[in-house]
Amino acid sequence: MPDKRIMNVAEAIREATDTCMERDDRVFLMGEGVADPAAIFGTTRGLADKYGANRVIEMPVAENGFTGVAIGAAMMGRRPIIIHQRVDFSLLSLEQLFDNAAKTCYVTRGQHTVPLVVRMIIGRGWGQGPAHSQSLESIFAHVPGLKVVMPSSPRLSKGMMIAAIEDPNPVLMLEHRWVHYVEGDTPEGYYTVPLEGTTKVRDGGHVTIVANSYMRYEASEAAAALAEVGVEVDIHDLTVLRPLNVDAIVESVSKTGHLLVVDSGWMQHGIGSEVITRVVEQNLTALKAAPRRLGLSDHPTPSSRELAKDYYPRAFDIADSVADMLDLPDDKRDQVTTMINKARGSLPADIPNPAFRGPF
Amino acid sequence: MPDKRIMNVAEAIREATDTCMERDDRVFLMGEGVADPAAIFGTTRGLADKYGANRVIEMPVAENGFTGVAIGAAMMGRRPIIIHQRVDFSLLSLEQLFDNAAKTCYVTRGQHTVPLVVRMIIGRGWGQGPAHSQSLESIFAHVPGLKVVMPSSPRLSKGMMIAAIEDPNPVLMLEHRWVHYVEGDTPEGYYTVPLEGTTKVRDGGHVTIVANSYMRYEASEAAAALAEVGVEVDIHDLTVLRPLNVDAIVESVSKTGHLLVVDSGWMQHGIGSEVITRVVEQNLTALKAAPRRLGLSDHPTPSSRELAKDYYPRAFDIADSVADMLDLPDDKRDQVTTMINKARGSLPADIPNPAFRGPF
Amino acid sequence: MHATFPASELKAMFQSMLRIRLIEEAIADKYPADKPENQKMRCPVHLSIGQEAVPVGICEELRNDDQIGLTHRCHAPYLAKGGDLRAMIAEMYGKETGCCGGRGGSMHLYDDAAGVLTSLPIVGSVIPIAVGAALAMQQVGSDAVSVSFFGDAASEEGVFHESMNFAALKKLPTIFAIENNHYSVYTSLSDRQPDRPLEKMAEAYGMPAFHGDGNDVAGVRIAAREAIERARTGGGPTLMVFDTYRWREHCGPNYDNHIGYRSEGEFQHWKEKCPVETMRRLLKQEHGFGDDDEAVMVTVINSEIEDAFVYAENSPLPDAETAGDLVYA
Amino acid sequence: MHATFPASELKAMFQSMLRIRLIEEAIADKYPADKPENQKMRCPVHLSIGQEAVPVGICEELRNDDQIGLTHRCHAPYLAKGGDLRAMIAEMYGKETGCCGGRGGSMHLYDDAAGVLTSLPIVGSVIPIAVGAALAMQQVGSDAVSVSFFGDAASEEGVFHESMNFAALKKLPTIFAIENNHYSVYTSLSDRQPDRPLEKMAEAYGMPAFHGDGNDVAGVRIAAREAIERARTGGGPTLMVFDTYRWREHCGPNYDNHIGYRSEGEFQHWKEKCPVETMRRLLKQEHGFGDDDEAVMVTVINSEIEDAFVYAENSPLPDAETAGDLVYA
Ligand SMILES: Cc1ncc(C[n+]2csc(CCOP(=O)(O)OP(=O)(O)O)c2C)c(N)n1
Ligand SMILES: Cc1ncc(C[n+]2csc(CCOP(=O)(O)OP(=O)(O)O)c2C)c(N)n1
Ligand SMILES: [Mg+2]
Ligand SMILES: [Mg+2]
Repeated sequence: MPDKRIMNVAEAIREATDTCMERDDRVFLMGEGVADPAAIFGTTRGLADKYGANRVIEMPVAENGFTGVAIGAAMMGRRPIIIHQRVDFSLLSLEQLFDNAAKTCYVTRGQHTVPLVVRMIIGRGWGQGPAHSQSLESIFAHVPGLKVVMPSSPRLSKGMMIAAIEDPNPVLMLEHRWVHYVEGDTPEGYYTVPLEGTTKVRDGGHVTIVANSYMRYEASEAAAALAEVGVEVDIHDLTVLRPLNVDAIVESVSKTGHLLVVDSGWMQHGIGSEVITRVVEQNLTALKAAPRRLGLSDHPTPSSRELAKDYYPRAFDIADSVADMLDLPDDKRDQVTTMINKARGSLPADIPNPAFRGPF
Repeated sequence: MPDKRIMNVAEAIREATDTCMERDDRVFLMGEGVADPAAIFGTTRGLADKYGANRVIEMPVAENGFTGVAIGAAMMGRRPIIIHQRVDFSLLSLEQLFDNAAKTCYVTRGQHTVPLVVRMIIGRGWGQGPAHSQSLESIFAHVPGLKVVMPSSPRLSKGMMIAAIEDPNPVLMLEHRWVHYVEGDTPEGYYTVPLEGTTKVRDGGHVTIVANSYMRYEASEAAAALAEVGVEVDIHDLTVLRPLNVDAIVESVSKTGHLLVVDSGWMQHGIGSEVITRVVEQNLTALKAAPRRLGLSDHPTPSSRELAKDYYPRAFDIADSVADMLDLPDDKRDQVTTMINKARGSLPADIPNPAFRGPF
Repeated sequence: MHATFPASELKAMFQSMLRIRLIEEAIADKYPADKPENQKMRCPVHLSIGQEAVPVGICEELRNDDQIGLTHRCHAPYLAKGGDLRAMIAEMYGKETGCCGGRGGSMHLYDDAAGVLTSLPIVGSVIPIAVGAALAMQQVGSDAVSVSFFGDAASEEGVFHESMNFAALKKLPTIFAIENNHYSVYTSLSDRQPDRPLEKMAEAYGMPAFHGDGNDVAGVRIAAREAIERARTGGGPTLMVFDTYRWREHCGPNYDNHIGYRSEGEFQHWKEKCPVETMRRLLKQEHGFGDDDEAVMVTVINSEIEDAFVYAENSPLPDAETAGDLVYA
Repeated sequence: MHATFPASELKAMFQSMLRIRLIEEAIADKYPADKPENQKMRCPVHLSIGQEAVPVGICEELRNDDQIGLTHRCHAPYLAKGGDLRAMIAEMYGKETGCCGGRGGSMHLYDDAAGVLTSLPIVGSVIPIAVGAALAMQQVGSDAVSVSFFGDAASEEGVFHESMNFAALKKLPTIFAIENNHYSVYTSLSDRQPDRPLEKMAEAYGMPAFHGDGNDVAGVRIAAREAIERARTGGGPTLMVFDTYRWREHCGPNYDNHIGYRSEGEFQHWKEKCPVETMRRLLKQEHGFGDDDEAVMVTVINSEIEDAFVYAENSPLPDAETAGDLVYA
């Protein structure tokens, strides 16, 4: 077996971009900070030097305008990649995305396409506060004509980023800021991961958990602890929100009879409601108990670490929900909580891992 | 019994606005066309003459900017009402709405409020095409801090409009263009309808239908036809999408065991998925068959009447879904279809009623 | 007057304007019906009658590979740039043979062969799209240019300013062409913008600007030539503002001076400047263009129009089964 | 020089700038920690060190009922307008006693008593909010004014232009104050905007504009006085552009000239224009302001700072149970 190539998600995205820019000179980057020393959390590091200012274009702070510019260039056959350091900034550009990016292929019956990638980073922690921490994936996934992906590991991120760049359609890629820190084995060179379906990341027969983006890791923490008390969890990482394919989830629920969806965004009209609805539409009788969902508390993100404590679903909450569904006895619940606590160490909830340096 | 006061929804909204402007001189209107001869489909008719250009303010075509202006004025204690002739235009203003309108009360712990009303009209029919016919209610309803309402009758529209204007929170009111034509008895003078809960519009024990806005009328057409073959439908008009209260729906489903949700927007992350999920979370076992949803086909709105034919859920589709859920025999299905056809007459699907004059 | 253009060119401009006028008058004639359900063009139409000189003057200077981006009021520039008439009329009829196969309606015209990149009905939305097309041209090293045509109200949208800033910064080969017809639907310019020349907006970016008579097709063309030449040779963008007037209602086939948002007098004042009539007079007075010459021209145009409507009427509606196709490429 | 202001006023301006400087230096000192989890201010901070003259010069001319709207870089104008120091520091500590009870963090400062309407971290977002406040003032017949403070990059957002157009159209009592520190994070102005004076953007709306030295607090104040007077008396809005420089990193407490986006030389060039130092020199050379006078001033300020940090540290964190309260009024 060859050596592992360990890198984090930020590096994997960088490598994917580099790979595509090398292979296809129509690919270019644009955004605020793409060529600056911070290089979008390292994800564009070195690319400005390597490809020059014409392909790594520092943009004025004008999100609606430059999204339109990218769409226009894409319609002319270029392959732009836009980056927003926070998904929140894209709120200024939704008219362009929902109308011109999403509908051009349809309106022209495929004569014009918009091969655009929009990378958007979801902020979390460190007191970012209400306008720098939203997780708006379900809003994008509402709109036919857009593709929406949320890769969670280096391997997936690199492969899906390459697939996104090569896709003739507009692909919105949401990257959770804490996922950027996640390390893992990453294949070398060119490869793609299809922009469809879910990714199974843990196998178990008692409960099906569907989680997106960073929530996958909270779910895995919970699952590891639950396993200690004999509860085996199937975890499906919802990497592609549109086009949405829930086949593997439905199959899993047919086996487990229990479904929990853990959303990185707000719950009303979120991932949870969509996945649960599809499952009950397709196989209502498989459910042995009411399905559940977790997500952000139904209020804006508070800045203070104390207020944010219970705002995000954490391994504890996930384990609790599973315990409720399976009616686990108190001693097992306690055991699970202890396990999770041990695994996490004493790190506060607003910091992803010990390597983290604020403020971003 | 006093005489009925019959008016249509457009007139009811006008009357509500007039009532509030008379009672409270902080209330003012702003938007493109509020003071023009078309008067926003008649909904602002006469108000510019009565209250003057300082309270019925014609705006430049700059939706993001004037939404911010309204929010700023609202924070200073004024009571602005914004109007967009198409909900699509509001896409330019989502940053202001999602961040500043939705979060100010929260961030300031109630010290600042944003008593703003945003009226947005959903286009349909007459070939309006992809960018003038979106129905984006579930996107707004995703965001805590906003209230989202969709009144469907003159009585509800007037009462909810007055309640919205008096509400200290930002209230987004989506008006379906075809609902503007709906006539009904409307109370005189000042009254409010609370911005919470659903409105039951038909009573029946076999199936629960939840429909929003114009879909209520398609559902009612279907229900009338279904009644002829002995199927009794409970119809709940989802007039308030946020804060969402599904108590009456859950109760109805406990009785009927069957749930169909008819959405005026796209289905992924739409009304249907949210309502179905809440119902199964709260009372899974009540369901005798898989719940269903209807909504726009998962593509942009085509302009051509032929292509738009099957795009919108219609009474036929609703009746079909009910028939499927209840496993109705073919003869009864045929009877229902015949009934609906008879009731509708020969009007094409892109025209709301014989009084309609295009192009708007 | 206009010594720059030989008679043949003047005639070509006249022909183009007249053709657009007659086409739009034909649309206006055929648009209404006794009952809505009998109506055949069942989509909004925004006519440019009275505004023909700007698109014609500019498009006469454009090459096929130059791209134009349009708004809801797109018929005239689409035609001036060489957009297919049949495909346009068929699109209004919602037919399979329309340029969008009926999916877009009158506000989404495009024609790849003619360099009509797109038309977009959201005010201001097309402006950055055209700038993006110019960026693409610059990136591939082409000397083609892009032009966005839009109205006075579109200049109120922030995205116009964002687009100007970026185009000026990168010296992109693009032209912002404002057809200032002084109204946004029923609202006059003076109710929406402070009183100062619109072209001042270009100075905000150090961008060259031009302001001219939108009824003088030759003047438009001379100015466009200069701006296009500058764009082609790396001199960057230009803002062009042309004063003009929409004769009929904002959306639809009728006149609407009686409803009170503008006066019959104002309309008559502008109608006297009719770009088609002005050019007709010039041709007849100074270039020996006779009534019979015009009659021949009209005959040709009318038969083309007749053909397009017959084509549209006879074309099939798209198959409802295909309504969900090609949401994705 | 600056004969307009008596020594007492100059001292007041100096005191206000010095106070802001010392407060922000204290934040910068206390912000870092050995380990992130030990850090007490766990939110982004955007310091105005080097930029104090603009907010002080303007706010000295404002009344209590005048409203200011701010961005992410809000500490200095918040303080200059009289915002509560304790509530600001406590907010950075995420405490219950913060102006937002910890909900907003450093980018959401406001203080009703002082007329600090709001601070908003989305670039450009506050500009129409401040215009809306001015509309409210005009509607109620008050002669109060609003001022939006924002950076050079915010002028690239379309909403700025939409806001200027509306304010100019309605002659609203508002001032657009650009603190041009020549950077957006690490990107220089010249990479984002064409080379022309920023104040040209006002001419696009026929709006009076002023461009001045953002390190000359007295000059800022004189210009502000004129603009505010115009606004109060129905003369409408003004755009004011001030050249200045951010000494430390965009976000955070450190210097970052070494990382390559700007040069140490450029920094030194601007540092020499330090608004605090310039005023200190003037006071000492021409107004008999002694080292001991300054020492007294510093002592007072430092004890206020000390008090505010102790207050913040000793204040309780908000109760996690209340995190969901008051989403709606
Ligand atoms: C963003 C947006 N706001 C409002 C509208 C509604 N609308 C359609 S055309 C129009 C008038 C535009 O005026 P102008 O740009 O001057 O073009 P004209 O119609 O005069 O040619 C308006 C307000 C829209 N389509 N998009
Ligand atoms: C709409 C939006 N885009 C991007 C950002 C990220 N951002 C935060 S501050 C900043 C720089 C703003 O520069 P400027 O307006 O000049 O203010 P300065 O920081 O220099 O004071 C940027 C780009 C944001 N907060 N909002
Ligand atoms: Mg116009
Ligand atoms: Mg700056």
